[in-house]
Formats: sequence, C-alpha cells, structure tokens
Amino acid sequence: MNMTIAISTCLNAITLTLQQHADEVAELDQAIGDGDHLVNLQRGLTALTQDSSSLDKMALPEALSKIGMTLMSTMGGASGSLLGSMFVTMGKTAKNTLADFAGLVDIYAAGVAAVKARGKADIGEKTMLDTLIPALVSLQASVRSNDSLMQAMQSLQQAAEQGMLSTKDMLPTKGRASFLGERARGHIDAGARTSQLILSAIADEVIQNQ
Amino acid sequence: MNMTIAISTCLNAITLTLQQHADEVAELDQAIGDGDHLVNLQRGLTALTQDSSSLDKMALPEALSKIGMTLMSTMGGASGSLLGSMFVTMGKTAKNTLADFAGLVDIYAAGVAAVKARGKADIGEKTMLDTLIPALVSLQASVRSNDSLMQAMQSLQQAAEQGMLSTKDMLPTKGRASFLGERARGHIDAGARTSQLILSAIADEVIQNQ
Amino acid sequence: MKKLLNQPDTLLTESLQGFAIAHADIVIAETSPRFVRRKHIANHPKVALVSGGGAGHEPLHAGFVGQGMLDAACPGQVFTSPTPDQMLAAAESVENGAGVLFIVKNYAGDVMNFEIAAEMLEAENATVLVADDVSLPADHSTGRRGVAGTLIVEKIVGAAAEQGRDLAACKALGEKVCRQTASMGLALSSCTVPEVGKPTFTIADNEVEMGVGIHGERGRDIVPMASAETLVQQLTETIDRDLSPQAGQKILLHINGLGATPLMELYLVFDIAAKYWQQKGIEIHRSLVGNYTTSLDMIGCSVTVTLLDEELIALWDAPVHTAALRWGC
Amino acid sequence: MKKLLNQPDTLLTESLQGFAIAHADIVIAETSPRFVRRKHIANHPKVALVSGGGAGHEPLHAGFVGQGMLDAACPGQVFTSPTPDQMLAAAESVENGAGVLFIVKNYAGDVMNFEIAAEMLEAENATVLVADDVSLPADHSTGRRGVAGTLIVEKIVGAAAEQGRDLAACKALGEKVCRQTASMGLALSSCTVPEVGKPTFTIADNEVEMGVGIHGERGRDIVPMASAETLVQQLTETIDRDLSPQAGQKILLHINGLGATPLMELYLVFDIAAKYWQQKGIEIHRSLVGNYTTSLDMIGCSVTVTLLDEELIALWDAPVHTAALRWGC
Ligand SMILES: Nc1ncnc2c1ncn2[C@@H]1O[C@H](COP(=O)(O)OP(=O)(O)O)[C@@H](O)[C@H]1O
Ligand SMILES: Nc1ncnc2c1ncn2[C@@H]1O[C@H](COP(=O)(O)OP(=O)(O)O)[C@@H](O)[C@H]1O
Ligand SMILES: [Mg+2]
Ligand SMILES: [Mg+2]
Ligand SMILES: [Mg+2]
Ligand SMILES: [Mg+2]
Repeated sequence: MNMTIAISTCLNAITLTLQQHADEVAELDQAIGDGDHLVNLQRGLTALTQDSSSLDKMALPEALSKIGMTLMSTMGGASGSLLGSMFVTMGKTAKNTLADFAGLVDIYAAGVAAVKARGKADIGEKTMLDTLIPALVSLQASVRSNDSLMQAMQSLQQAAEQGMLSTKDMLPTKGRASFLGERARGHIDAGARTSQLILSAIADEVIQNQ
Repeated sequence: MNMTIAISTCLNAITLTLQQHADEVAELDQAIGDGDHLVNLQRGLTALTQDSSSLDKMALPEALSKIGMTLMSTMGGASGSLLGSMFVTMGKTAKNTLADFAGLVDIYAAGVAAVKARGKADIGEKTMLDTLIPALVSLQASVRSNDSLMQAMQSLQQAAEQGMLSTKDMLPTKGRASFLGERARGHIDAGARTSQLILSAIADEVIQNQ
Repeated sequence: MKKLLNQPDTLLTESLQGFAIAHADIVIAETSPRFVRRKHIANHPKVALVSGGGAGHEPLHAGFVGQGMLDAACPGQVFTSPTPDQMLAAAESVENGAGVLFIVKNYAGDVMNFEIAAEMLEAENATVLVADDVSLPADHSTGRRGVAGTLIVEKIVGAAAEQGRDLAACKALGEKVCRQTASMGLALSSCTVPEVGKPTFTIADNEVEMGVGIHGERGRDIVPMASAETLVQQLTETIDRDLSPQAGQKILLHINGLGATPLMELYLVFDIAAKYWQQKGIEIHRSLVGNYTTSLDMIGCSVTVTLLDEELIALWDAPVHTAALRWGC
Repeated sequence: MKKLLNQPDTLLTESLQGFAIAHADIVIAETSPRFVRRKHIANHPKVALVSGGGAGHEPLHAGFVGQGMLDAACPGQVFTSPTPDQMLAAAESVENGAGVLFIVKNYAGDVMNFEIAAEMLEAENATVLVADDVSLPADHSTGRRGVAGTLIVEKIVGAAAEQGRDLAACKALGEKVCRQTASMGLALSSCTVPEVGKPTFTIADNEVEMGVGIHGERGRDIVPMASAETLVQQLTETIDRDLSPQAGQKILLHINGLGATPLMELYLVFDIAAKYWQQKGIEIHRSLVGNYTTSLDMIGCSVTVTLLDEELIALWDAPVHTAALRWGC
C-alpha cells in the first residue's frame, strides 16, 4: 500500500474542510462550550501551514513532533494540549515504528492513548475521543482483516462519523460542556466534529492519492 | 374676580396632565437632555401631594415658600433649583403683595425673574423660560386691558403653548441641550413643555372654578 | 431593561447601604438628607472638600471620599444633581474651621443647586467648577461640561487640603488643575436609566456618538464606526489642540470607561493614546485606566490628559485611601 | 458587535502593550512567548507565584502581578488557556531559588496546559487548583470550576510568599483558602468574543442564567428574571449550604461584576448578600466590590465568600501593589 502523501496536502485539505464547516463548528462550541474551538484550531493550522514546506521535507517522526510542538504552543485551550500531546507522542512512537499501514495505525493508537491520558477521559464522555477511538478501532480492524486502503479509509470515515454523531445524545462528563449537565444533551461536541472532519479529509486525500 | 382654588386641586390637575403626557415628556428629555425631567417633576409633585392638606390650610406666602422648599429638596436637577427658586421667591413677594389678580401676576413675575436670575437665561434659549415669559407677558397684558378671568386664562394658555412650540426650532444655549448644538434643533424643550402643561392645567382649574 | 435591582426607586438607597457596609472602615452614609462623609474628621482645621452630582457615575463621587481626597459627597438621583439641603448638611458635617471647598461639575443643575447651598452655608466657602470636556468649544454658551477630569481635581486638591493648604490656595490649585486638564469621550451605545427602563437613545451599528458627556446623552456628532485607532485619534487630537503640550511635557493620561466597556479594550485605548503622545515627545508620567466616571451601562470611553509639574506630581502621588482610589497607605 | 478595537486578532497584543505602558513602574510584559512579570524580582529566594488563563477576565490575572501577589501571569487568547511554553518561560523568568507555585483555575484546558508546563519545568514546583464554583456539586465529574475566588487565593498566598513561606507551606495555604472559599454567579446577558463577533448565546428578557462560569457560557439552569433580592438569595443560599459558616464566623464578602454591570448594582448585590449573612450572625469582616474576574462584556455578577481566621485576615491585609489591587503601600 502506498500511503505517502505530503503533509502540506493534508493541511490544505483540513484548512478547506474547516472553512467549509466554519459556522457549524463555531456554533457547536458556542452552544455548549465557550465558542473558541474553531479559532483555536485555525490558529494552530495557520502556524502549521506557515511551516508546511519544511514539514514536508522532514522525516515522519520529526514532522509529527514538530506538529505537536507547534499545536501545543499556538492553540492553547483544552484542544491545544490534547492535540499537542497526541502529535508529540506520535512523533516519539514513530521513531521506533515502521511506517507501513499497520505501523501508522500503531502510531495513531499511541496518539489516541496520549489524549486519553492527558484528558483523563475515555469514550462516552462527549469529547473528541468519541471520534478518535472509534476511528482507531476501525483502523485496527482494517489491519487485522487486511482491508484495501480504500476500504480502510471508507470504514474509518464511517466510524468517525458515527462516533461524532454519538456525542449528540451523551451527557458530557469532561471538558467545559460537563458544567452544563443535562443542558448539553442534544448538541454534538465541537472537538468530536472537528476530529471527524480532519480524519475524513485526510482519508479523502489518501484515497485520491492512491 | 374670584381666584381662590385649593392648592390640592391644582396639584391633582397637574399630576393628571403629567400622567397623560408622561411618555411624550420623558421622550423630550431623552431626545436632547438626559431623560430624567419627568421623573424629577413627579418626585417633586409626589412630595407636594403628601403635604397638600397642610398646604391648603396655609396662607399664600407660606404655602408658596413651602412649595419652593419642597421642590428644592426633592427634585434635584436644573428644574429643581429653578422651580424651587421660583416658588421661594414668589413666597417672599407674596408677603408684601395683595393677592388680587394683578397682585398674583406680580408674584408670578417675581418668580419668573428668579428663574431668569438663577438660570442666567432669558427668552430664546430653548428652556422653560420660553413658556414662562410669554405666559407672563400675556398675563400682564390681561391686567392692563382688564380682561375677564376667562379671557385672561385662555390667552395665557395660548401664549404658553406658542412659547412652548417656539422652542422646537431654537438652538439651545442653556441647559443640557446646549451641548448638542445643532442636533437639538427640531425638538421641543422638555421644561418648556412641562411648564406649559402645568400653567394650562392651572388655568383650566381657574376657569372651571369660576 | 435587564438590571439587577428590586425597584428602580429603591436602587439608590439600597446601593448606598451596601456601599456604607462595604467601606464602613472609612465612610459613613447619612440618609436624610443623603450624603456620604469620611468616618474620621481631622482634629485640626482642614479645608473640607465637598462634591456631588447625579448618581449613575459610580464610583464618582462617593467612591472618592476618604483620606487625601473628598470629605463628603452628595449623590443625587440618577443623572440628577443633588439638592441644596444635601450639600448643606454634608458641608456642615465635615466643616471644621478652615472652610468648605465645593467641587462642582459644570452642569446647569449641579451649578445652580450648589450655588443655592453655598448661599445658605454660613461657613466660609468657595467653589471650583470643573469644565474639562473639550468636545465643546471654550466659549460654549454655558461653558464646557465637567467630565472625567473631575476625579483628578478631587485627588490633587484633596492631597493639598490634607497637607493643610488654606481655602484660597485650594481653590487656586483646583483652578490650575482645571486649566491643565482636558477630556473627551465617545460612546458606542446608549445607557438605560433604571427609572426610565429603556435606552436613552438608539444608535446604529455603524455609528459612534463622538463628544459625549457622562449622562448617557448623545454626543456632539455622529461619526462612522471605525477602528479604535481612528476613533481614539479624534479624541487625542482634540485634546492636543486644546492643551497644546510641548515636547518634554509630563502628563497624566487617564482612560476612563463609561461602564460597560471591557478593561481589555480600555488598555487598547490607552495604548493608542499613549503612543500618540509619545510620538510627540510627551512623557506619560502617570496613568490611570478603568471605570471611574461612568454613565451606568454605557459602552464607551473617554481620554483625559492633565499637564503635570512637580507640584501636581507630588500631590497626585500623595497617599489616598478611598473606596475606589487607594495608594500610599 | 460594537467594540473598541482595530482587528480582533491584534486586540490582545495591543491591549497588553497598553497595560505594560500604564504600569511600567511595576510590571514588564514579554511578547514571545507572552507573559507579564513583576519588574522587581526579590533578591532573596522567594516562592514564585505564577498564574494564567484565557484573556477576557481582566483584570485577572495580569492585573494581580506585583508586590504581595503574583510574580507572573500568562494571558491566553480570549477564553483560551495559555500554552505551556508561556507558562514555562514565565516560571523560569521569576523563579529565584525557592520554587514555583502555579495557581490554576480548574478548567480542562488550563489544567492540562499547566500540567505540561509543570512536567517540563526543571525547578521545584507545585500547583494549587482553584475550584470554588459551588453551582456545581462537589463531586462533579471534572471537579468544580475556578471562578472569582481565584484572586483571593492569589492575594493571600501572595502575601505568604512575600513573607518567606516555603513552597509546601504556600501550597498548603492555597489549598486551605480554596477549601474555605465558595462562589456562585449569574448572568443577565451573554458576552461577545471579539473573534467570533456575535453573542455566545441568546437569552430572553425574562430569563436569567444561574450558575455561570466566567467564559461567557450558559449557566447550570435558566431561572425566571426576578428581583435582585430573589436572585442574590439563590447565590448566597447555595454558598451557605456549601460552607455552612457558624454564627460569629468572620468572612470576606466579595461581589464581582462580570464586566458590564454598573457598580451601583454591584453595591446593591453587596447589600443583599451582606444582610443575608448578618442575619445569620456572620460578621462581614472584609469586603471587595467591583469588576475583578470578568467575562468581557457580560451583564451579571458573582458572590464569593471566604471564611476568615486571624492568619487569613493578616495575609489579606498585608501590603499589595498590583495594577488592580493595592493597599498598605
Ligand atoms: N478532558 C478532555 N478529554 C478529551 N477531550 C477533551 C477534554 N476536554 C475537552 N476536550 C475536547 O476539547 C474540545 C474543546 O476544545 P477548545 O474549545 O479548543 O478548548 P476549551 O474547552 O479550552 O475552550 C471539546 O469539544 C472536547 O472535544
Ligand atoms: N439655565 C437654565 N435656565 C432656565 N431653564 C433651564 C436652564 N437649564 C435647564 N433648564 C430647564 O430645565 C429642564 C431640564 O430639567 P431636568 O431634566 O429636570 O434637569 P437636568 O437638566 O439637570 O437633567 C430643561 O428642559 C430646561 O427647560
Ligand atoms: Mg472552547
Ligand atoms: Mg434632565
Ligand atoms: Mg438630569
Ligand atoms: Mg476556551
């Protein structure tokens, strides 16, 4: 399987999808958060995009670490520390992992574990993890069943979307939305939505790049 | 001519007319003043009304002084000091003046002079004086030409109304409205309007009481 | 109207009760007639500083009663000057042999009511009229309005009175500060007088009221909504034309919020104004940023500049202990 | 959105520049990464107090940097926790041998970013987590939020650090103040985040958001608009249930405005809250009324109570010289 796509390509795709869903995402964090999630992510993305040509030239471990450090020092907020920790950890893991499909899934798994650890959270708490974990489970299943890259990416997209949608009826127990208690039910979590948009955009790029 | 009407009767009539024109008066002071003129006047009136039975029993000089002191200590604002000074001065003048029609006009003249002195203002400056002075001129003319009380009161009402209306196109040079300069043109002065409403209500009472 | 209150007509009394409890260590609030005075009256003759004005400008004036500033303040109804009996009672309660100096913002209502009080007061007294609003021409028919510069007069003269200057000297000093102080304000919104219950005026999203006073009234002109840079420039340039400070001049730069402007924005305004003056070689020697002379819940700000000399700097720096301004003790 | 600004994304930087000029006598503002620190670092080892959080709460935290309170503060973007590199740089710039105490409001973003900074910092360090919002149950899944009680922790621990207490003692003291402090807030309006440009939520004229945090978010419940008496009662009763002070207990009563509430109304709230406690035989021993922990231009307030003992009283009264809180010097 050929999975080499440039980081800059991914960044452009992510920037585009967030632009297209900007109002929706902003409103999600306004409804049950504090309204800054879109701007936080975009600040991080802008910083990464400025670095994209040098990121393209780096080896995967360095690139992932650099992405993590950049997100950590530009985003702020809950999502900044979580995504920052995720990528820094992925960078560390990548150093000792073969970057084939299974290896990339392992690297992603390490990233998701870092989010769980940093956020002291798990699936079912109405956070980005409700996207990230189902996506991981789907990827791991694809590795086990030797899916084609196309199949793997499509299942990933489905799993991420289902996970994202599942946050709608959840009672939040982590992050700002938890303070609203029952009032937060009926709203999708902003971080779950952006994670899903990002994963889906990357998957599209992988599919197109085949 | 019989002019004895109870102060309480006048107060009730004034209270009623201000209630009927409350929104209009409030809006006049909101447009080119600071929006408190109606409330200031009503605060003064409420205080007078509480005292009305004792006011009814007093001799004219004492009653006028008492009204002046009460307005002075309850109204505040430009209008409080002006109406306060007006009535205190009328009380002083009443001590040495026969309270027939001509005498009452003299007493009123002293009150208007007090407003002019306290406010360092005159006709044409877009203030209550644009009602008070034309009303005085009309009353003095009625004295000279020996008008019937009915005639005198009707001319007074006309003069006061014309005076009040004349403030609309004036450029204000005293009071808060002066700060707005040209922007104040096109609005009637709140104090001119309330003075006119008050004079007119008293005139109606005098007419009915004949 | 959404406000935290019980009844519009009990708000002032209840609020003043709260003020008196919160600052019981330094002030006493009297209720009939209504005034606030220092808890501790000097035991030697000292010029007594008395100010007052309509409510709705909090912390002005009651928030400036205390050591090194005012001796007493009379709050009127919202935007309504207090009455002569309040001023008289306040003055009599703090006068202790060196006379009374009234500090009066130049508005018809305040001027006339304080005039009446001054005529009635037996003790020796004098008045300083504050008229710092340079949005009005110097020859305006009633004189200029008194706005946010008032607290600077109160602070500086308060320090001088505390140090024992006599009535004539305090009055002269107050007039000097007035001459050397200029202010101008703007508003992005109206405010709502509790007893009226709706905004005093309406203003479009793309409009700014330029040259406003502090009674929630419209400004001299409507100007188009623009960047803070552009708007603040209009304030500072007008002040500059009036005071014409020379390069090397030390100034006190005071940015005042009208009540509902976030502090973050006031510091932005400070930044713009400070740079304007610095580029002209003027030294920002002292500064004060915050909501000090407000118009209830109005969105807006004013810029005030006082030209400083060694005398004024020393008096500005002198200890002050009031509810809203405190340093040096 | 009507705000005094140039560009939403330059507001923070410009505002901080203004802050640095206005308070150049006591603070220095660094820009990359962004933090504010005391101008004068103690020349003997002293526990360094570092706090921070999203902007939009001004004067919290930068307004509390100075003698007797914080050593440094890191402002994030509006309502967005600062980043670990800011905290690290701030801590390293003020650490002088006695370790660093981070004072962190309990929000996921603040907690996690400060955690990362603490992991990276080589110097000895500890953290006090402020979680004083009793609108949430004590066993809330993330713990309670940190709100207006934070400044009380910063003031009291700041005084102790100034007096030379060591890191462990400062942390223990901070946790004691946290245990003895409870807050609750309400909002009559939303606020508008400059970069978003419209209110975070809408609320009907007859509704109040009860139990709000300080990020312009909705409260725990919507309650019907009512008199200040009724609304404030709900705040004080919840605090009372949590702290259960006994008759004779001395308290610090802090009424905080959320940004756009006139001071007159805050003193009314103080009056209501003070009487509630006085009727229970509680002594209002110290008080603080004003806009200290804001949510931009939100209309609303919070009530905070800290149970005092002689130790806390002495530390509260100790000299403090910051932009927003100053006494005793
Ligand atoms: N403890 C946590 N674990 C995992 N994800 C979290 C946690 N707390 C918050 N999040 C995620 O972060 C998102 C909010 O990010 P953002 O708005 O950028 O930061 P903040 O909450 O600090 O304003 C939430 O929608 C949620 O998905
Ligand atoms: N110098 C003056 N001379 C005569 N009348 C004046 C003067 N200044 C103000 N007024 C009158 O007072 C009215 C305003 O009264 P009011 O609103 O009660 O007081 P304030 O202006 O202090 O708010 C004006 O409409 C005007 O008629
Ligand atoms: Mg958020
Ligand atoms: Mg008026
Ligand atoms: Mg008025
Ligand atoms: Mg945030």
